[in-house]
Amino acid sequence: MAILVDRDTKLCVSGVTGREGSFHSLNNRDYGTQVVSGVTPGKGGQDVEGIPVFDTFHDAVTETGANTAMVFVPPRFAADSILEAEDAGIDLIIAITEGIPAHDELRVYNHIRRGSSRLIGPNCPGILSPGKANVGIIPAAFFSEGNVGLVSRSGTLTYQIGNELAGRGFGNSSIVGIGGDPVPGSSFIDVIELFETDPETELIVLSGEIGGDAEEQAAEYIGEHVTKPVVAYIAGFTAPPGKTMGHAGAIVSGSKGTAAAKAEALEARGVRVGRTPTEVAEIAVALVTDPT
Amino acid sequence: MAILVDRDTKLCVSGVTGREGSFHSLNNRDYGTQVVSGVTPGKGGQDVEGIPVFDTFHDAVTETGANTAMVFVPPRFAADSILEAEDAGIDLIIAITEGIPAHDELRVYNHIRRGSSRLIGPNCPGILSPGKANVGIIPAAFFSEGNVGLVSRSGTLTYQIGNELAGRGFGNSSIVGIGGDPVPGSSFIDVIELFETDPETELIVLSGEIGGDAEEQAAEYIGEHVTKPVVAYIAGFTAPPGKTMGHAGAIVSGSKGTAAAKAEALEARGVRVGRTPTEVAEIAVALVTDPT
Amino acid sequence: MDLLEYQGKQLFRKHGVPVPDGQPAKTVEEAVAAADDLGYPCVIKAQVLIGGRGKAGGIKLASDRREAEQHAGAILGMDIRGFKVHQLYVEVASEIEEEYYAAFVFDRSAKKPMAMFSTRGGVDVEEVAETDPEAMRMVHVDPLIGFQEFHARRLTFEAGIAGDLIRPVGALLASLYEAFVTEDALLVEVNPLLVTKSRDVVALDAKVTIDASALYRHPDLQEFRSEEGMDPQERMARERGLTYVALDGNIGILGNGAGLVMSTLDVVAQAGGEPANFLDAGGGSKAEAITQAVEVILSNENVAAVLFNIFGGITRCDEVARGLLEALDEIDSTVPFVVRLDGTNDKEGRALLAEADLPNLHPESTMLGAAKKVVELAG
Amino acid sequence: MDLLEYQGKQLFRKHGVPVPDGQPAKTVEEAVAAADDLGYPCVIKAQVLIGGRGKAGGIKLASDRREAEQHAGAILGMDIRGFKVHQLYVEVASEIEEEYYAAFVFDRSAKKPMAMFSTRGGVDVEEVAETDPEAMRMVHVDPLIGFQEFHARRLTFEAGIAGDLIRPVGALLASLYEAFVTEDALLVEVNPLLVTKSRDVVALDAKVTIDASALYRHPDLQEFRSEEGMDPQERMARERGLTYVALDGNIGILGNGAGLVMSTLDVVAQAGGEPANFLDAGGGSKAEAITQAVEVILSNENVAAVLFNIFGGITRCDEVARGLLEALDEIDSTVPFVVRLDGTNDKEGRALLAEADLPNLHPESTMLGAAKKVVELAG
Repeated sequence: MAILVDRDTKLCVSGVTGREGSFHSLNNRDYGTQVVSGVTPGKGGQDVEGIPVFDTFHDAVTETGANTAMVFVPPRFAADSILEAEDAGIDLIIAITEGIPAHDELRVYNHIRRGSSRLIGPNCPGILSPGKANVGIIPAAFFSEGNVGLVSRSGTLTYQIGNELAGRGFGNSSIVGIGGDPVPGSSFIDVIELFETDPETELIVLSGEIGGDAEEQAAEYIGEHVTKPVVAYIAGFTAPPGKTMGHAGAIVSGSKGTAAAKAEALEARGVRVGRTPTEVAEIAVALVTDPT
Repeated sequence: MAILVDRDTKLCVSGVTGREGSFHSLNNRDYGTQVVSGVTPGKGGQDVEGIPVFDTFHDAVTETGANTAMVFVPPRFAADSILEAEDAGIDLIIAITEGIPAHDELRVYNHIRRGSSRLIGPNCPGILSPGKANVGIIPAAFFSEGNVGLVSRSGTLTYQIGNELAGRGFGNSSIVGIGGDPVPGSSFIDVIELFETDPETELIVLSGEIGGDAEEQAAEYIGEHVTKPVVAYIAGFTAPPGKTMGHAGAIVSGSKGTAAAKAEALEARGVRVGRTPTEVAEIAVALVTDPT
Repeated sequence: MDLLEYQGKQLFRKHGVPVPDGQPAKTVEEAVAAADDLGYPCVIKAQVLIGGRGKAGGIKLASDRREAEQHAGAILGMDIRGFKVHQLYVEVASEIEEEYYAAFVFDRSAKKPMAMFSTRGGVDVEEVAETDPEAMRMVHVDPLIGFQEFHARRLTFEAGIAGDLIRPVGALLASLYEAFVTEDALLVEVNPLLVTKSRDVVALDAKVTIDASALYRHPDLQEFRSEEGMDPQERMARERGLTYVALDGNIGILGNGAGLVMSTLDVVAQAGGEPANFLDAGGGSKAEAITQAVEVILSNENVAAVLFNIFGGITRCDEVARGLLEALDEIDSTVPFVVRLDGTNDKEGRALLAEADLPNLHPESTMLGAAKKVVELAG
Repeated sequence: MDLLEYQGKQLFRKHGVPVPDGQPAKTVEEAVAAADDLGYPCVIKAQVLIGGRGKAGGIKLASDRREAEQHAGAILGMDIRGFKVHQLYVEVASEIEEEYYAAFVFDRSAKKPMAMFSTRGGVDVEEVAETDPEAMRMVHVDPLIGFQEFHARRLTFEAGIAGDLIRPVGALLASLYEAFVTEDALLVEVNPLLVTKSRDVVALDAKVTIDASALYRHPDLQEFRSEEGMDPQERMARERGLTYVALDGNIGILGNGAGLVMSTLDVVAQAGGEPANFLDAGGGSKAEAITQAVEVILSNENVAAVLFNIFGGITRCDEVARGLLEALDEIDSTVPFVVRLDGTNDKEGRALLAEADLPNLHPESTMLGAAKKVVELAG
């Protein structure tokens, strides 16, 4: 088993005819993912090396039974594409696009959240379930099947940590990049909840960074609901404090958003926090060798 | 038992200091309803014959534990008041106000429907559970406790039918006016679902009228999900066809919206339809005497 | 509240829906001046709240001033299916390449706005929808997120329009939705939606219905309120804030609440009578409103008997009785009134009527009994 | 993208948020002309993207032309907490009766906009929120239904403002929300929100942050983009579309992806080094972008060694290697480069570097190893 994407994933790619879109669609298909269709308005009827292209998601779903969408269109079109995928009844929407305006993300989030579809991203590297399916831009060659569930706000940092784990013999059940935007469609908590019930996942690794309070919220959730061991990493201990002009943000968050505060919140709930990606892997080894 | 309002109802009335609002609030309290508070912005701290008034629903809920709202404010303010009640965590919102703009109703409906609150109305007479609670403007003196659940789009027609039933010895579990507006917060189906599971209700009476397809939808639902006997009445067999300008409406509804079409849909699902309010009561008697 | 074509187009312009240039005119002189101003050829269009203007000769092409004058003269004052033409619209003539159909309407069933589009416009679209349902594309719009670009793409791609029209038609649909929402319309319909020879997209007609409940926030729309096509009783009733619909029979009907009034019509019809009107006095009517309602009913000379059917909730029966007695006092009519009062303060109301003891007042205790009685009295 | 006060107020005006009359000025002459035009007394305000202007002497009341000239001259060119004053705003002086606080901001935690209001404005509201949390009223707004009248009522009634101010403050909040959404702001903050002696309500200050990702749909806002307060490397980086933040150390850092770069800073710090910058080359960087990034890093004279830490996903390691080699070819620098390449096309990338065989190029195979190496080389 794995979470979110697996052998039953039937992927439809929005922006499949674009340069990056076609490259990664074919890459995902080469990995074994069922890439059943793509959407590019005005290019319906064409195909990308055998992947049929439709004008709308609705046509793509009707004709190819797609249940998962990957959104690869430029930011100007991405919110609309996500909404279209949802309207067409797609269960899981993975938005790779970076730079979607925040108010668009907010509307999309609040709309999707009240329906039955799930959104991962935007501004995320996608999801890899090694040996089963790869949806997105994660370089799959570095990862193999295994029992570590990895969830991360950052793309390349995910690869770094996954790589450190792989170096010590760990494989992954699934690797989920939730994206670094202020309003990710799914949070650490949403993904950790899935790992907790996934029989294949035995260890959960959370990779966070400064800003917001998603890690603090995750810490609380883990303390209350998660029985599996969790190791965390937080990037940005030495990052300079951001220049922010008004005071409203600081008052609302109630959190300093610093790496230290996040690490503290996690450790208070029994989550061990590695100070470097390498240390995360070392903790994972220790936990598996001597689970306490 | 009864549905929606009963002895546990704690009512907060929006517009409690208005002429009609105060009259009916006190009327409802005299009947035995727990009218715990009211809302009129700018009159917080006052009281209406002992009913404390607050500036906001949030204050009223915090201070008096209100779980039900009745909205009695003019149409200009009603949509906002319904949204406020929902935001304050009120479970059941009963909107009496007539003349709320349709686009406001549409937004309110689609918002409320995706949350956990229930809206009855607007443009409805409210809900009476005889012997337990009366929320709204239904003249309670005509009705007594019993086993007929009555749901109606029309206010005064509800009283007429209830009265005919009472004349033949029937009492009511609850009488629910869902209102005659194009976008009622709750449909026949929503209320019939409650009557179906209410142990006190043995017979369901549905009172519809021309326009829309709510009765046709109800007929389908009854055919599939309702085990209790249902009697219906449809007003408007001799009403002149409305003058409508465009064609879009007729194409969209797909239904003629006529009384005959509605009666036919109901009868096709085994619902007996009385041709006059008196006949409804006669059918009810026959059903109870000889339930087939 | 239905708008005339030129009023609808005024709203369209405001929201960026492209329409041909045009000017309203109330006289032949105004029409000719408008035509001169717009240039020839132009189209002279009757402005009435009813369809089928073209077939009835209410839309004419004028290729020069002489024709403009001639057509304007012929159309003004014309009767189109019962509607007299008081108003013209003079519009630049468009060269037609394609005729589409577009509309936004409330779907009461789904409780969402519905967007509609068809490439088979310029004809009776109800028939199109029946005989060729695939030709009418429809998508629901979530009112909380509004009409999105993908909605427009679905409609236009699924309808199979040419690639160069996808964007302009989509933009027109988005503007039309903005008009629909911003102006509190219950319907906006464009038939035909024109593609010109130069591949421009314009709304050649405009059918707009505004939600009367929302007029308070559109002071500019209130001046569009038209009394065209109303009979004298309907106009009187509207002035008094009553809901009145004229019917063909001889029994005046008054009740409180639309459902009860409709039911009363049905019961009277079943008893063999023919109602002369539908009149809903509304909730909480005061004596004065009832008095005015009686005036409206009796101003119809066909009325041979009147039925009052009141079940009081907000409405108090004593107020109704008081209003009725005042009206009869003022009007001095011999038309018989059958009165049934139940509900709030019914005892007081009945007592007032009994006290007045008028020869043409017939109290009844049930709706059915009252219906039978009024049919008998109306003869 | 942060706006200067006068820019924010320009947006406020557009959306109906009341602000005092005022005019921007870039020179003493312009300021005096503006003051003459607005009338005296007026206020001369330094326009800088930093708080605490008043305390720093950047806001002065001028009761006549002489004072206006004097203050404008004194403030222009002033240094306020590291920001040089290039721009003034001359504003009509307001008579202060009350000072409130109002803001809309993204609540990332709840994923909804948050409306904030306090009667304790004109002061450090972060302190207010800490010492007297009840004084800061906050409500979430569902972005799909927007800021409703009830939100405004909650904020104002709960804050306990006087009855006559409920409506004008509520209206100001509604306009402020409109500005927040329509202009794609991440923050709109008014401190103080002024109640004048004549009981008018106006925004006396404006702090607005615009979402840079949304600038494509606000061409009018792009001209507000300011490079004020940026160091030369930051300006160079922005011109090249790179994300660069200057730091105090001597180790140049380049990575792909903000998370990995932050992690690299941490690891270098743990190894005992001090980063000179944060530079995220972004996803999918081409050789040219890498070349430009190297230029930016090396333009900082403090840099004694550079660490490239690349884990390729979209980014291809061979492109990075090519870009780096080109840069070194052009710049002819002796600064040592420690390079760690992993991920997409890493073999090809490493091969290119090996082939070039430059004396100041030090390949490393792990992030930790690379960090240790660069610290060693930087001395």
